[in-house]
Amino acid sequence: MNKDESISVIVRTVANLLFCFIIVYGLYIIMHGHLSPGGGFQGGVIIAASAALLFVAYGYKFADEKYSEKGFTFLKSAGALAFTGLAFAGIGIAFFYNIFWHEQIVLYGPPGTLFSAGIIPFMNFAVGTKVLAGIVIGVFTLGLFQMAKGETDGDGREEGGGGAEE
Amino acid sequence: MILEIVIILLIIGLVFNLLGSIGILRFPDVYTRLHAGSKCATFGSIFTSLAVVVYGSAMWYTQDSMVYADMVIHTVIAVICLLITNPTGAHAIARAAHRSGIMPIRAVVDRLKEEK
Amino acid sequence: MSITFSTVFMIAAVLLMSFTLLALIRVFLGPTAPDRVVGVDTVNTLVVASMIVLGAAYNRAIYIEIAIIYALLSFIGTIFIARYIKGGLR
Amino acid sequence: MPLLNFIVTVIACLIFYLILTAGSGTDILIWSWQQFAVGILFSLVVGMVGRNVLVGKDLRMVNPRRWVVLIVYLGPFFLEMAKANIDVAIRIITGNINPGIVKIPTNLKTDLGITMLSNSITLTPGTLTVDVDEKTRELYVHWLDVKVKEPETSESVSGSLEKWIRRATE
Repeated sequence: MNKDESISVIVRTVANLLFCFIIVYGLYIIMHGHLSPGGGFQGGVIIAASAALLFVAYGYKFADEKYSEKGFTFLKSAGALAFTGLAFAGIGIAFFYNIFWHEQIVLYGPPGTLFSAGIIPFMNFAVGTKVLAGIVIGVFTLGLFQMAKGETDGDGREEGGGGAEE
Repeated sequence: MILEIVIILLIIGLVFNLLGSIGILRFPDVYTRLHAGSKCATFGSIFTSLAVVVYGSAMWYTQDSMVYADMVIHTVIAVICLLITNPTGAHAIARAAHRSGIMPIRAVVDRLKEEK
Repeated sequence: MSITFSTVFMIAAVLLMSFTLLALIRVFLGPTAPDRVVGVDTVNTLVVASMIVLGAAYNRAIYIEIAIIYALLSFIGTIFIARYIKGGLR
Repeated sequence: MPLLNFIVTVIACLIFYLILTAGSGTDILIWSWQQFAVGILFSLVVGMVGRNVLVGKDLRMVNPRRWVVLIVYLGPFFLEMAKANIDVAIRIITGNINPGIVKIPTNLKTDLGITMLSNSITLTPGTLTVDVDEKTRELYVHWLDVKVKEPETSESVSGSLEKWIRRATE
């Protein structure tokens, strides 16, 4: 038995299987934000959960290869900027004015259909991007912090675990 | 007719869910509790969801409303999620418990411990 | 006809919630951490089941979407706790 | 082959999105054209992100024949599961158990196969997969009622399930 693999192949396979579908579900929740409960924040959290799933299944190997703090910080700032920028788009009439819908620029279908809310889906996606990036940064920072802590006093902890197993 | 089928399915599901809840109180150690918790609760939940599927299908057929189609499809997806995630979670807990040194009580044989 | 679908589903949901309380007793009693996780896992499954049944009782498909999300997120939470029990994210 | 992985992931995600939004309109079968457009856009995005996650090195699960076998497999699986649950229910009421962890060898080569067998074992009668040896492909199974202490095959624990899974995944 190799003791290094703390998560078994079964959990890893299931994580691989679920990853893409969780992201699709999160995008679905964001896109339907104006028709049903949910929206940017909730969908962003769901997408971030998929990253957390891969992190817990693969551990630091995944964190080393795929996670870049710079990229996610960029995403976070881009989301916030896009949200404010969209809010300023209709500043000629009012802040947060739904100019896309009132001026019939894009997504101005009849109420109840998918393309019927003008600026709102774009804002939902902006919020979703920001929330997703923020939560991913939070989860990975906590995990990597624990790794750094484990490296400094890792030996004592390993012995403690071995003692409990006797 | 539909009502009777729904009631029967719900009763089967509720009985298994009740047994699962009682099982995790009655059994002596983690592994046996997982047997009750993961298996009986999943099985019971499948039956209660099946009742919802039957109800939604019947309403879909008679009233032709898309709300019920949504209900049936999402229920099936939820059941598939439960079927994939529940045993995996149970396996992860069992493995973690064994690695952290909790041995099965009253075990007649423990190959995993012998080989470590 | 006095018995309707929504009353039947409502009674089932209330019963499922009372079973959740039974499982919670194990969460409070459980001598070790894995015992408590088993209790929480059972509670999660029962909550998903009762959400689906409630969705049928109120004729809202939205509740069932939330049930899907609850199932997935509770799975991730269980895996995290399992990893923690084994001694960190090593 | 990254391109093939990408295409398979996109198609899988599109199918999932269309299942989620079924009944939204009547433009294309039971979907509205907006849902189709959004679904294709999302699938392309997710395909870019997760093209190496969903599909691993081998593409043998794309074959539709295996999916038919998988759907047929649900039959014996639910039969085993129902038997199992009644057995466990009796044990919960009477409280007579005879537990132990046994080692069963398997002949499955793929990760997906061993995952499916493990999950099936966990969901069926009084058995629970505790650990898996990735090199020798052996499963350590906690058994609520140990009948054989040294099983030669998985027959005594999971019945004919391994045969079905081998047919579906290899």
